[in-house]
Amino acid sequence: MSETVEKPIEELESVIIRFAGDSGDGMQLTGTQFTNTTALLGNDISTFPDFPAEIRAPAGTLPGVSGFQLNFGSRRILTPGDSPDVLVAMNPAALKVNLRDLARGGTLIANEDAFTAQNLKKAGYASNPLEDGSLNGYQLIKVPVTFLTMQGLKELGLPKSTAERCKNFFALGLLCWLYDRPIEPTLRWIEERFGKLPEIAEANSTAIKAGYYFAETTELFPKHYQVKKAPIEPGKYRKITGNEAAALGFVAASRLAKTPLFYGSYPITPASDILHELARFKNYGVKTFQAEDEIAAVTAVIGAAYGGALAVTGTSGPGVALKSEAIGLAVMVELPIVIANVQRAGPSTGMPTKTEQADLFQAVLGRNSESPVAVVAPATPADCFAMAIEACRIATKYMLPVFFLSDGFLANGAEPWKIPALSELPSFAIRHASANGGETFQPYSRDEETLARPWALPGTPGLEHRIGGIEKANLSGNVSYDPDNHAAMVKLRAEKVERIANDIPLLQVKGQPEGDLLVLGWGSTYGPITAAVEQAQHEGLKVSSAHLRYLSPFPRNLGEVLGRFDRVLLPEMNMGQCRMLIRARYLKDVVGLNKVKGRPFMISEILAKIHELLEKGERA
Amino acid sequence: MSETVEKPIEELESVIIRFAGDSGDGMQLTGTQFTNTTALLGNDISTFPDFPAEIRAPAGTLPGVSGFQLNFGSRRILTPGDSPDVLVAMNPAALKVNLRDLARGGTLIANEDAFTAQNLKKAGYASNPLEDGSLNGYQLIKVPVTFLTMQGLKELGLPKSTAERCKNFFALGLLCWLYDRPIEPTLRWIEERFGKLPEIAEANSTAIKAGYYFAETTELFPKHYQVKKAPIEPGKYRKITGNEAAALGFVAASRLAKTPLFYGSYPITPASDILHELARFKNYGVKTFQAEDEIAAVTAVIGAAYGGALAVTGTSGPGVALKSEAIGLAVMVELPIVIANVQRAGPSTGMPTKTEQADLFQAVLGRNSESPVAVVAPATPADCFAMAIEACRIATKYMLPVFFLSDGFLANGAEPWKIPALSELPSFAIRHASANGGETFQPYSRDEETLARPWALPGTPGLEHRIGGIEKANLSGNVSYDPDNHAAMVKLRAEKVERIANDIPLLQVKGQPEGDLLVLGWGSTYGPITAAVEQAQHEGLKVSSAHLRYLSPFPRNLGEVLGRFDRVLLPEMNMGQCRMLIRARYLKDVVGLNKVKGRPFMISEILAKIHELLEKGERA
Amino acid sequence: MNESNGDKERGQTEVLSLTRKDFASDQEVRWCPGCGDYSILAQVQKVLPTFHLPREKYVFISGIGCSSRFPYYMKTYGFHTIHGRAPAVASGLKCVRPDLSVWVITGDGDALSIGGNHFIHLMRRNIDLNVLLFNNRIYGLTKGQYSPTSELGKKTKSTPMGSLEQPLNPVAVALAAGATFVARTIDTEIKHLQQMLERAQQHKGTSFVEIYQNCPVFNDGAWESLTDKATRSDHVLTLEHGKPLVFGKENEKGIRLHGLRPEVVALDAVAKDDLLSHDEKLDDTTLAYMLSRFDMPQLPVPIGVFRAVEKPTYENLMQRQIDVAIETQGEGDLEALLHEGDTWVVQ
Amino acid sequence: MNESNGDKERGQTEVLSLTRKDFASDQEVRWCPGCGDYSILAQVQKVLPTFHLPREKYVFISGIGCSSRFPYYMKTYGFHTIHGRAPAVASGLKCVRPDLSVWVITGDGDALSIGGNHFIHLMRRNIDLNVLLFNNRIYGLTKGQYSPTSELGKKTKSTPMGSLEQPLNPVAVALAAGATFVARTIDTEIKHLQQMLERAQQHKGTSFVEIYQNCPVFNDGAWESLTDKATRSDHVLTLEHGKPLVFGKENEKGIRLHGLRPEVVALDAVAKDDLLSHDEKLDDTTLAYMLSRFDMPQLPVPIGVFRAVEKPTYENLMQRQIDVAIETQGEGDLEALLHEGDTWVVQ
Ligand SMILES: Cc1ncc(C[n+]2csc(CCOP(=O)(O)OP(=O)(O)O)c2C)c(N)n1
Ligand SMILES: Cc1ncc(C[n+]2csc(CCOP(=O)(O)OP(=O)(O)O)c2C)c(N)n1
Ligand code: SF4
Ligand code: SF4
Ligand SMILES: [Mg+2]
Ligand SMILES: [Mg+2]
Repeated sequence: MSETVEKPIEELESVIIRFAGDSGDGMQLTGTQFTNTTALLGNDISTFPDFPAEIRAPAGTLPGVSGFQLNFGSRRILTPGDSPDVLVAMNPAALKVNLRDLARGGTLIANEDAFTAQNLKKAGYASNPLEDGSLNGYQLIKVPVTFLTMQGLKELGLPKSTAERCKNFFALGLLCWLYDRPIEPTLRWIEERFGKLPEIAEANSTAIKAGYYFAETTELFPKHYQVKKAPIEPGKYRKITGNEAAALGFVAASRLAKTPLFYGSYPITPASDILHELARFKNYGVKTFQAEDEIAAVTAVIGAAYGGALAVTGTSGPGVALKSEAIGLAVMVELPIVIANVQRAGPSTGMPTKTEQADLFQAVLGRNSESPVAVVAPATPADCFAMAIEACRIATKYMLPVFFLSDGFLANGAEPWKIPALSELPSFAIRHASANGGETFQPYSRDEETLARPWALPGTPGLEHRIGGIEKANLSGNVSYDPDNHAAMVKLRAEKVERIANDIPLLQVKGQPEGDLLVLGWGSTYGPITAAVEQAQHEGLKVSSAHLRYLSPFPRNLGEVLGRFDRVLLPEMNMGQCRMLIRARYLKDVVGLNKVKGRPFMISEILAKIHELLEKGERA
Repeated sequence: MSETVEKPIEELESVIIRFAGDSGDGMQLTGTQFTNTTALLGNDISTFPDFPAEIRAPAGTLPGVSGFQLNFGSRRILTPGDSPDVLVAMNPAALKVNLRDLARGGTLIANEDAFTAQNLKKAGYASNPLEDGSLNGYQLIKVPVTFLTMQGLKELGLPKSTAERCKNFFALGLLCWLYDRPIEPTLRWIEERFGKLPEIAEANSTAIKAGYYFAETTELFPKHYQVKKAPIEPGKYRKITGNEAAALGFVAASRLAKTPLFYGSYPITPASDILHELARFKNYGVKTFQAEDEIAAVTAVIGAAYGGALAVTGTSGPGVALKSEAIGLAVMVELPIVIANVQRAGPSTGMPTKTEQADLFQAVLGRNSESPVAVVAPATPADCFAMAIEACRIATKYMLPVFFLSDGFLANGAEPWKIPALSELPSFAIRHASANGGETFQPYSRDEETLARPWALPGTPGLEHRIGGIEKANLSGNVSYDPDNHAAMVKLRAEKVERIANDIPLLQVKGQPEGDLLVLGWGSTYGPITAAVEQAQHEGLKVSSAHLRYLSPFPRNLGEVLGRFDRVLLPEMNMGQCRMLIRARYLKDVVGLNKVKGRPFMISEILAKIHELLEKGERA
Repeated sequence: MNESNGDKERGQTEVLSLTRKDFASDQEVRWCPGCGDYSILAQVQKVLPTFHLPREKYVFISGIGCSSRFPYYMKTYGFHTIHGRAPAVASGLKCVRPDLSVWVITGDGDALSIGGNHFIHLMRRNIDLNVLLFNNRIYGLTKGQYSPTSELGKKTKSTPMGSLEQPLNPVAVALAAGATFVARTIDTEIKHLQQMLERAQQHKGTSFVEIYQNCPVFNDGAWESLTDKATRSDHVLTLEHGKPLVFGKENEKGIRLHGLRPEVVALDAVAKDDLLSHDEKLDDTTLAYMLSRFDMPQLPVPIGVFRAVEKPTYENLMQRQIDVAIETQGEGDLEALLHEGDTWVVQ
Repeated sequence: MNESNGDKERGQTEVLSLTRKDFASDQEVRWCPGCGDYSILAQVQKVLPTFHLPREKYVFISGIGCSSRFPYYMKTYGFHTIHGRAPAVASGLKCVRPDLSVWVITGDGDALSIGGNHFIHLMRRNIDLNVLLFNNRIYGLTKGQYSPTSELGKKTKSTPMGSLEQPLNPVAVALAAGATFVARTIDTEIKHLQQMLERAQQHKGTSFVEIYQNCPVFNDGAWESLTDKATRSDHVLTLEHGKPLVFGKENEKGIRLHGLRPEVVALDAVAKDDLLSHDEKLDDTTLAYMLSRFDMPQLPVPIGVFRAVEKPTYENLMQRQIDVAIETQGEGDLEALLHEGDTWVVQ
């Protein structure tokens, strides 16, 4: 592809690019294609899209800006990156919204054609930032993207609007050259995707090529960059988002358990995509049920669990609130259900498209009376696969509701996923009770190890029994108002959850097993915490990290691990919910680092706190 | 009334009587009448009814048993009593259910006519306990109540079933003589109540007299007892249950605030009586709204608050679960609502007629995201009046949702209430925003002291504004997805709750201000804790008590008080919910005493724990 | 709540010979004396054996209310869920277990107050469930507040000066929501009640049966004019498919349509052919809807089947999509699924 | 979201002279280009000034959905609540503030899916609210799942092989639940939409207006056959009180009743007197219900007022009980209340 004189190429360890434009500009597509190409090159990657709240806010306005950030490198990449090295701004609004994140001195590639008086006004600019010197601190590269795209497509004789809509491919081509990525994968993709619309296919192919060649030729880009393969574990990979991984995990669990999956849900951002994904898997026997509301979703799921299905419901925080009463019923009747909560920023409707991890209290404690459940939380997008399976395994083994706490950051973020061999997946057999020659069936008898009651399915001869939300007599399951029975049952239900601790991995410490400071995390903070701690360790600080993927019960050794460190820092995207649970239980003065901005932690934020704590205390 | 030779009379300091019979036997009425008479005599009292779960379980069966316990004395009475001194059992089922509570050596008055073969069988007795010697440990007094009642009424020529139904009045007469209570108040009551049914009135009057004279005459009762007036604070008193007091409190708050009361509710045990009470107060301008479900109840209440009403919703635990999402909305739009939760035993449907205080987590933490609210909890039935007013005062002053956490024990329990003078009631003026000459109205501007936003009512010219569940920009109230604004608002909402601590009483310690052991309580455990600690102090132990009526925020001095004691014991009718909140916040190793039996604590249970702790530790 | 399971191995003959007693659980029935629920329980226990299904195939699912205690008394599978949600629980069950005969037991408060949303959506989904609504026009279990079917002006504990709302008509709402089978009967009409239960079981799709039920404790006599021997035949109109609408002690009265306005006519004055005839099989629900609105004193109250039309059931459509997907895409293979989409190999 | 309040002291004359612009807030409207919601917003802003009510008397209350963003664009009081609950929030408000003109803005998902229960109960309560349901037969805000009004077999993200449920007919459900005012109109029928808004405002009691609304992004053309110039007049039947049902480009077609079965007839073959006439004032809802079921291709789709009957409103009945209680028992006195019942004095 490089027929002209080669420009010099410089090697980089990692790059963070953010594509930003109007929602109509196709930035998600550009970002995704760039990511796919990058993945195929063997870089490690992490991505995060930033959707606007409106479906289609008026073109050119600030609320209409859509962004996509990608971090890729020849070393391990743990987050989508703190601040972009390169910002591609397709219009003034995109610049306005995103500039504050761009690293000082970073590269800004702007589509200068879009900086019209009207667009500047819509974005609230008094003067044109491309001209007024306000961007002096950055490496500004103005490209007339629209004009060049139209030029490139002139010969195709397309309507103006169609041609113009290809400008994202032009930009993609440009970036491909700049970071030395081949455009062939995208050309192939265009072929597949638009095969039936040859005009569009040709327009897009032409546009990406035009961008590529333009970059190669123009003096605007005196050199380009190379990011070598990352030392990734060998294997077959695919890129996966948290919601995709969760959906796959539930299907996998269903197959592993040889039990059909029933997914009952009411659409809600950012959980709806799990429903959409699962609705595609009908040939896997998956039944999806779009209920009239969240209450119907969770109660239908309870009915399905009663009938013997692997029963999962998915929603976000406000939906969980509505499901609380029914989850209490599942606790009482001891049926296995999984509640996937893709957390978003709240309270109330809050900021639906933004991330947060503030529904931990709701999961652990948000029901009437003593109503214990299990809670797991994936650490990365790909980990949603493993933890979805775990949630199903625990629910069916212990006969209780299990929360799967993902969040908007994991749900929409993507990373490479090493596709596991089927043999690596946990196996879990499901046993259903069957009649046992003459003996009286006791629906509330218990497994000695797990304390689970038998999962006895309607339709099984001889096991006819009644369950319900009124307190049950142990063993017989009859309605009971007996005071001692109630006390015993309350304790049994709690003990059942506690026993799970024997069945989950111990908490692993990364770094020294003891020391000045442990940075503890849970859920989607894994990436930034790990990166920050690795950096601090690199600086020679005596700091370790550990990550909770099980929140109820906690891993058995949590107390002991906490005891081995002088101080414990717990960064959370909430006001200290996990911290409070830990303080109450272990009476350890855990320090919080709390961020509630609808955005994930930056590595630098955590690193700064580590520095602060270790300066105040002793320095390694 | 005493024409015959006076039998000897013995003085007692206090007596605990339990009336028990079939739900059809009128035991609640008997208990209530005895209580009223006792109150008029100037004794201190405390009562607690124990309803069956069924509306009318089949006559004579165990689930059909209805009980009413009364503790009265010439000293301060803090609870309905641990174990009855006297059990009145109107049938075998009543005996079976209640005998285990009767104090060893206690008096058992049994209606021997009801101990028929059929009734014995229904209650599961193989032989007649009145005959088989199994009751030897008690002072058994067999009275043919049914026969004697019929005898007494013979001359009235009533149908058999009508006559028989008067037997509770016979029993009441009997007890009146035994404890030297006049029957005149009851005769007056019968007159009023059955004035329009002279036959029934005469039958009941005749029966109570028959019982009284029988007791006076028969040799079954060689002596009777006297319980002198208690040294009660002078004033005018009435007997009141927690639900009655709560209803009165809400009406009083409405009057004090000069703001009409709107009560939206969906019936649920044991909260429905608040709705029933309030529905009677239409001439106080009270509007009650029986909604189609709990969600409609709370959202209608939010609408009413928006319109400027004093807006209260009432329910029990499962209903609160359903209201969680909407309470989050009230948090976000910062409108004042009160959520009265009359807690019952759970989880799920649980044991609806039984008490528990296990919804504290749900109140404080049971919503999606960071959603802080205020929580108050009355300590006694009469305290429901004061705390209902407090809930309204705090909600309207700070513009936020306030939980009022009562429970089944308080709701149905009764005690004498010294009727306050109007001048003793807290005054609280409500201010509504009004237009302010040309200035832009800021619906999210804040009061400097309370951080409350203005309560601006629709209909006010010039204040037109929009609110909603999406995150609000501070000051303007516009929709905002700004990260820093969100963080600021999350903190503001939390800070608003914290500021309430400046506006509520400090925690008072009863007993030494510091020492070996503090017994801390909240809600309805007040009676048994106070009684147990007084007893322990009497025994010379260095133990004090303190009671939390504010759970969110905690009183400002809580940490400091905790610090003054070596150990802190926190008895709760749950598995340690308040304890966890305190441990997390103050890192104090608070010890729990947890009872989840659907029943209040006995004084002895708490006393035993005090002994245990002080024996293990140092003894005063 | 336990059963011995000695009957595990029973064959078809035994199934055929089940009796009413085989459907009674060991739990003591705990409704108030005289409660209409007893009769409904008895009729259900009587008709089930006639369906020749083994006991384990039945599931009774209820919400909360006096009526909702029903499952405890049936020696079948039973699930006493939470208030208002039985239709949704049953829907989930039936979606995954089309082999079971699933019955929803609910009250007027349970189905139409807190459960109103699930009720209308169940009707339009047409899942093959049998829904029995015990309508006593009151909240029994919570001791007597007015319900959505209580008459306007009803005085109860929560409405001492009378309620303020027009009652909901369960049959009309079910029809408007698209129910394929709708019937009404009365607790005391033993034979008719049995017939309606049979019809409900025969119907494939959601079968909704409203049962007028007396609550002697909190709303005694709510349906008295329909059950009292003296007035019954003048007040009750029994619907029969294809038959003209006649009623009265000697079937001496009939219903004629005047435009869209129904009127009572004396049969001696009018030919039978001029009477309105019932047709439960109409796709258009106008007639059924009109009948559902008949009320005293102008018109007699209809009981019987208002509508019975066959439509595909939700659970069958659901299964059909799965079958088609498997036919066209092949039975899903987990390995293939995991490797779906763009992949790359790192050596 | 702020208003200057300079207009606090304005008098009646000023009220009379409000214009459309006075009802537009300073917030940028953020629906997709071409969304039918724009037209509805415009018509509301146009008709409000004609009611001669000052701006502060209006409250717009919505749930969640694209349509529910409506209140932000109105320079009146507004409350964007939570999904499905606007009817209940509005009910609470109207109970305590009968002086306000309260409008509920909702979508097909908001009103009929999650909010279905509040919807039917609002209809039977007859609280004086105006409910505008923007029916685009899709979930817009959550990006295109099928809704309760979507046609059977609808392919969406959540139903790639087609949805399995019969759609709900909002007008039929409202009628069955007892609504006193029910109308239907179309986003593009500007004049008709305005008329319906006026009628809704005039009606005392719950006014329900279903508005067919196009969502060009996720369900474009859902109502095309009713809005397309070429087909419109053959597919839309405009209801007018007291007038026979006629339609067609030259009003050349009418509806005649055959027993209970409506049929389309050519007007040249049939006398106008033989046609079915519309009557929105009937207490019996059978006619209105029948009309609500008219659908293509057999019958034209009616727009206009299906029903408009006066009944006491809930909030008035509520207030009347309070007035009566005060009349008979005297205005409540807190002192007396506290001292109610048995009391005793301790010296
Ligand atoms: C969430 C919730 N809210 C309220 C209740 C209280 N509750 C139980 S049954 C019932 C109404 C019962 O009425 P209905 O359905 O007519 O049944 P009936 O008792 O008359 O048979 C109510 C309000 C509850 N159990 N759960
Ligand atoms: C409790 C809850 N569940 C789900 C959602 C997600 N949600 C928001 S709007 C909506 C449906 C919108 O459809 P509709 O009411 O038809 O409005 P439209 O967007 O089409 O105008 C859903 C499912 C939510 N906000 N809250
Ligand atoms: S309260 Fe009424 S409905 Fe309930 S069991 Fe008693 S009689 Fe039956
Ligand atoms: S998604 Fe549809 S309904 Fe929503 S704003 Fe866009 S066009 Fe309108
Ligand atoms: Mg009922
Ligand atoms: Mg819609």
